Amino acid sequence: MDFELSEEQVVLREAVRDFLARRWDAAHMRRALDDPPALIPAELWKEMGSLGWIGIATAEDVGGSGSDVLTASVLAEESGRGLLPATLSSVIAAATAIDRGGDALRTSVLPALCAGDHRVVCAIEEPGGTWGPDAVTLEASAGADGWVLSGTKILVPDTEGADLCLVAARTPAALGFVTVPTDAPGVTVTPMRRLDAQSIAEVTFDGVVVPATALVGGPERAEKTLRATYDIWTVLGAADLLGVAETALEMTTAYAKERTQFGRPIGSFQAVSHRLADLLVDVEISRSLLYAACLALDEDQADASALVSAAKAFASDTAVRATEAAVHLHGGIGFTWDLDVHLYLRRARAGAASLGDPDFHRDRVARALGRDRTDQDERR
Amino acid sequence: MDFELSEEQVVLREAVRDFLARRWDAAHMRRALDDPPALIPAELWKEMGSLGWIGIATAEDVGGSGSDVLTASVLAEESGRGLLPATLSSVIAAATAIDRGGDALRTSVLPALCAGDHRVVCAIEEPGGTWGPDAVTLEASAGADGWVLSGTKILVPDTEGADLCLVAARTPAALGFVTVPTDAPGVTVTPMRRLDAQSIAEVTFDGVVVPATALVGGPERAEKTLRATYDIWTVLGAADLLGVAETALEMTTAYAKERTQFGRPIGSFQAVSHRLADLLVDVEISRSLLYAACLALDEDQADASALVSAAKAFASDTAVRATEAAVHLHGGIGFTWDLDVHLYLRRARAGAASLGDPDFHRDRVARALGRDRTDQDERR
Amino acid sequence: MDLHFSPEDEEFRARLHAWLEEHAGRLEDAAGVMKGAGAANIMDAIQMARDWQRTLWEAGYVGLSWPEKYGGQDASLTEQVIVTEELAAVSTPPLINTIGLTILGPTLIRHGTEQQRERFLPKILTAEELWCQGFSEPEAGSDLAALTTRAEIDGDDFVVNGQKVWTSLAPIADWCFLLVRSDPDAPKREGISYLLCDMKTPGLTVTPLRNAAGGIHFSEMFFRDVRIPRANLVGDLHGGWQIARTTLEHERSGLSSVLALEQNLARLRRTASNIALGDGRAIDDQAISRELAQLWIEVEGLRHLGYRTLSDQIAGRPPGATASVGKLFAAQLRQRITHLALKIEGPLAPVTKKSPHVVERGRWNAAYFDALGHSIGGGTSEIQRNTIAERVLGLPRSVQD
Amino acid sequence: MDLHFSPEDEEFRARLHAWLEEHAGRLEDAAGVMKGAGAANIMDAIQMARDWQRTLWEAGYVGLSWPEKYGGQDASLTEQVIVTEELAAVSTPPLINTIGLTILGPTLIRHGTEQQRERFLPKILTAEELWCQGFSEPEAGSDLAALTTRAEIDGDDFVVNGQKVWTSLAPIADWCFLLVRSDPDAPKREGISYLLCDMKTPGLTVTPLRNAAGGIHFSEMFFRDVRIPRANLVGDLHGGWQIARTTLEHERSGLSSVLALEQNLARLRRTASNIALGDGRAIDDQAISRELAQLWIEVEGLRHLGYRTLSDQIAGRPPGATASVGKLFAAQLRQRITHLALKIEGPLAPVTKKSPHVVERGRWNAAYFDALGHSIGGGTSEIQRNTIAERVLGLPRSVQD
Repeated sequence: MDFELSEEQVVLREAVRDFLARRWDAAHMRRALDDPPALIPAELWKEMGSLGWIGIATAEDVGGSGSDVLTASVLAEESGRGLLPATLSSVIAAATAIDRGGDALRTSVLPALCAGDHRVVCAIEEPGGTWGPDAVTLEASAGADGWVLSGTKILVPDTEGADLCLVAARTPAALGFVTVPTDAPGVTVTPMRRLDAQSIAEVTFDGVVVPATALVGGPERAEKTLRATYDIWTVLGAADLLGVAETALEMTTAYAKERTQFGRPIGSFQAVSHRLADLLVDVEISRSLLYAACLALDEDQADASALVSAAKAFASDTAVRATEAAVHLHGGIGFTWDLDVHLYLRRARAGAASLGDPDFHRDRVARALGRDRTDQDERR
Repeated sequence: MDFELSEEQVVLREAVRDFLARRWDAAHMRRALDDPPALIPAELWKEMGSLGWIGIATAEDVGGSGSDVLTASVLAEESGRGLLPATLSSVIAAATAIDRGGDALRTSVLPALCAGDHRVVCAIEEPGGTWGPDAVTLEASAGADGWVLSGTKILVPDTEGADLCLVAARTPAALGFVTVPTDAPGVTVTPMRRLDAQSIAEVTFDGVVVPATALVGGPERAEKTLRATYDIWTVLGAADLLGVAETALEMTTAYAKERTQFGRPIGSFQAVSHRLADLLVDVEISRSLLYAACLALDEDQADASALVSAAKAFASDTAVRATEAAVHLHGGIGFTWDLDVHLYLRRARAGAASLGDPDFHRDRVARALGRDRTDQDERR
Repeated sequence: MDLHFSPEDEEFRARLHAWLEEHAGRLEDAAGVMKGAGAANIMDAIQMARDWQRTLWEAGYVGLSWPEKYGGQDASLTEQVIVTEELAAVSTPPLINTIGLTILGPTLIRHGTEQQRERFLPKILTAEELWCQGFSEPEAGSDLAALTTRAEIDGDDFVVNGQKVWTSLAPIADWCFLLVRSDPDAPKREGISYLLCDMKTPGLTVTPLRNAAGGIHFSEMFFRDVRIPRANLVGDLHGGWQIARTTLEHERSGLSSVLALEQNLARLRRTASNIALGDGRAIDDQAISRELAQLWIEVEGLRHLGYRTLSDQIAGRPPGATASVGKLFAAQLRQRITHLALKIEGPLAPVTKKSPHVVERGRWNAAYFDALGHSIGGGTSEIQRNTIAERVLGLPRSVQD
Repeated sequence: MDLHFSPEDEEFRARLHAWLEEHAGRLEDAAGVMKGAGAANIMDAIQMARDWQRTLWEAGYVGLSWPEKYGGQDASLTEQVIVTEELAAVSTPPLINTIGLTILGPTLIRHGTEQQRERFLPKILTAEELWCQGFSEPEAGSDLAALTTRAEIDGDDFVVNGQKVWTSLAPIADWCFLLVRSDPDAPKREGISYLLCDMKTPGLTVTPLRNAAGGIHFSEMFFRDVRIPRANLVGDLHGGWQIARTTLEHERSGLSSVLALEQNLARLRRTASNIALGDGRAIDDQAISRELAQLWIEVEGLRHLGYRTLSDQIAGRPPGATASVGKLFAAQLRQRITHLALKIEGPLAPVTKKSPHVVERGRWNAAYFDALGHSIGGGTSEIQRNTIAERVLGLPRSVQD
């Protein structure tokens, strides 16, 4: 029994933190709030590829590092801490989809993807006011030369550098990802922008023709692959938010020790210190849930999806509370453009409402608990 | 424009507070937690009758004081403060039902009722997991000698001294109160007990025969009378809870000034003082909503029911928060039997879940807001 | 107890209502200007805003509580309330000289010399002179009395050195009222003076600050040997703290903020009815519908609290707990409305205003940042809880100094 | 990272499981006894509870972390966890001598003399001697170090005078461990000693206190010239504060409280599925179903926090923030579960257990009072927030003394 990061994972965390501190500046995000959106430069991307980060959770035979979701979460958490665009998380998730799908794409796409020479993007969400695979309505209908896709995806991250799009669709064979080259005829990309300067887009598909072999995982494994990928992406989103929350708490704690009002450091007032103590509790619970969810995914446990939802719901609430407290407890200065505090607030708010907001995930947990109960009743 | 109590109402409040301080001891409620339930003695009841309190909101021609719901709320609030059983509120409400019903009962029942010689009780709630007139299922079916009532009422307060019961029923003519003598054949009273030692009962009706004239207000005014009475009773419940909340806040504030820990009065710690400040805010908002609701009832405004729900929802939450804080901030001593703090907590908890809990009333407000919106849409 | 207005008051309201209908066009221009749209350049916009305030004043709807001799209306409290309500009902923009109207004006009426009143008050009303406030400093936020901007007397002048921050309107203001430390040796609340400074005085420079929402609302002001004539001292030398405190405490019934909250909430209900969330519309989500109901309850609570404050004022009773309570409650309510708004927007909450699919052009994200700023500016919620604990509940001070 | 137990551990679990099945009858008796039912009189009940603890000890499932020479098991941490989990899974009652087992035992193992260990430890394990704790005093609640019970040295004895309060089990305990002020002139944390007192010593009287829920759980203890031999001093003279503090800080992984919370929550889900509320069953109310989900999330969070604490202990790493965090979070969670329970009961929440229509014989009202008491006893949540702020976050002290 050992429920903490391994030594290797701790070393990786330090390495990532150092690397990002040297190679990525939060000020990029501030500038990007004006225009254009924040992107990871190609050379940085390539470097992360050579460090083995992009294929962290992808098998070694196709260029990945062969590690697990828990290790990937270390990268996501540090991306949150360092305000690196979350492209890394989304590509890590996309790579696992192709890896698990296990078809010809594995060998054709993954080596270049893991090396950082090539990017893949997942297009899942639609304009229906909710999230995730269950809400996918985009249909691939049978056509003369394969399948024909029509419909709209939104909130698609980082289309800029991507040449391949994994589109969640209801095909004649199964619900699953269909691969579509981003330059295929009928694909239109319209930029959107996130509150925290990250790049997102609307992608529309107007009679886009793909072969039936484009279904990732084939009819049998397509849906499972899509759902597993969404879970992995979601848990990386939770890790990102944990990094945001913990950093906000650290910044605010440091400020509370040093800022003096009424002749005392403000951290000696219980209105401040108790709020920070409560946030520490939330951060520690978030971390515990994150580990639980990653482990459940890595061990393919039956309750993995419920734990993923638990981790995401709790981390979202924690990040919003922590960053709002950070703005508030920094006082006027916390509300200025030049301090990084609002960048964390923006990322927390944006992340909390991406990949399912807390109520979405609580409802998912409620359904899972309901199924458990029904199962038990039936077994009696 | 004057939105505070009149001088007369302020004088009445002082008089009631003095009277209860002399004539009613909170210790009665503590003893009653063991057995038997707390009842207002007949002589005290009679005295309140002669002071004009029982018929406070009843017309003068039948022995009432001819005052209004707002003035009645002063009595209810002081009952909460003084931990007097809430019988007074329920009988005040019942008296307004008969007064507004305007039939023969007015002259036959009200003079003795207002004088305190006679008690009437309202039986509205049923075992269906919700509250109020809309949930009434008890049916009065047409029989040879009038109507025949069968069904179960629960949470009926203070049946002990009552000779007449106003039973909310769906009659062939209308939804409304039907008067039933408590000793009529087929009526069975089974005692229940409230958390705060107040007397309640289950009353079952098994083929109880009543004449069609027993419908209070007759077919035209029966439903309106029932609903108005429930609103009045509910707003008096809110006033009672406000009295409880304010008293708990005062007790705790006094304790926080005097109790010393770590060399300082505990009221100088923000963990204590800010919690008390927030409670003061809640108490003041509760009071404002109470006045708004009473005035709306007294002026028969269209939004009266929504404001009644607003007052009850907010006062319930406030009373629970205030009394839980009182227990907590008194520390160990607040959790002892001999201190009155838990008596207020019990009354708050019991009152908050009577006459509709906060969610019930929020849903009622939501429906009222929905109707407004629909009305507006239709007018366009 | 009654909430009715007298027939005279209702007549006053009818006249105002008619006037506003007549000026509806001007009104929309002004509203556009305050939102930074519709005017060719910023100086035009400011001029339009000044003109709008002047027009409103000429019609008799600015400075209602002020004495007639300084251009005010000597109006009754109920008339003030009616003006507030009617202006809010047609969503007029805030008046450009609000700081002068609500803070400096009442201060001068109470503590100014006759000469100061005659000199400054009329031009506040007409917006001929715009005012800004120099109270906060980088090291003196919640602990305002810790301010260190120094003023030394040199002949007939104060010579001021130091820095102020979080100043609204500084780049366009004509005058500034500020607090300075005039006696560094006195206990901290007893060595402060209250001065009026012409913004064109040499040595005074203004640097705009960008806020977290990206807008420019505040500035820093730097004073380097700025000379202010002694005639511009308000009240007693070293007596500025008491003056500033009474102004800050000069709480109003808060009814105008209620009206803004009510309009926001009504708009949010419409948003919730129109937007998809989960399995249906947002408003079909039971938790959201209940929270909307709860917010309506709280807005009603705040409104009726305001009526109680106003009743005390009308009756000349000492203000009870209600005034300080309203301010704290309103700040929280404002935040909760925007929190719920973001929840209602669901997946679209993170989308900014230039994107396809954005909800109502990003209004709720803007409102969210605004509300966050509000609980800091003008006294944090923590300071307000301290105030209630000490002054209303009579608890011992948690902040010793 | 893995949460699996070794094959040896799983074998240990299987043996325990079999043992528990075999003793299921005894178990139910004991559970009934702890709830005050099924035994003819209270003394019989206590004897049954003592017997149950002894039986469990004889089987090797009490005192797992204690050295074998004093009757303990010298077991591994994972074995301790397994025992906790399995006992919770079959809902065994808490052991009657829990205070002795969890507080005094570890203290004596660490700070006692060899003679004290040999004399006292075995009889704690077998429940031959029941222990109670005399720490709190009426004027020293959260500020425990302010205690005033005096101990003066007279020959070979301490002579103790004063009053203790909130003592569990005092009427039936054989021994008491207590803190006394042995040096009134020293700074308040440096003049305290830690003593062991036979409850039959002349001058010691016990008065039961009734709590807000109506039960008798606590007592007051009065000391009038109570003589305690010097041999019963634990640790150094005047060194009692440090000893008590390290014991209070000797946090466990908290996994046993998780199991209790989990069972409570599962039961509440069943209640919600069966009870009518509003238009359907309580669980059909979206807000209630979401809150049940949220509570499940938080119980899972607490459980996995416990695994992290345990992992640190197993690996011999210094305990991180997790231990103090778990205690605060668990107290809040316990209250929130009972709050939700009362909401789910709806109109029946105020009905007491002797009434028709009462839900599950009033279990949730009892749990509600229990949970309220929990956030006071053993250090209020405020004190725990102070501790986290100071010791984990390193913030300056808010409480000066």
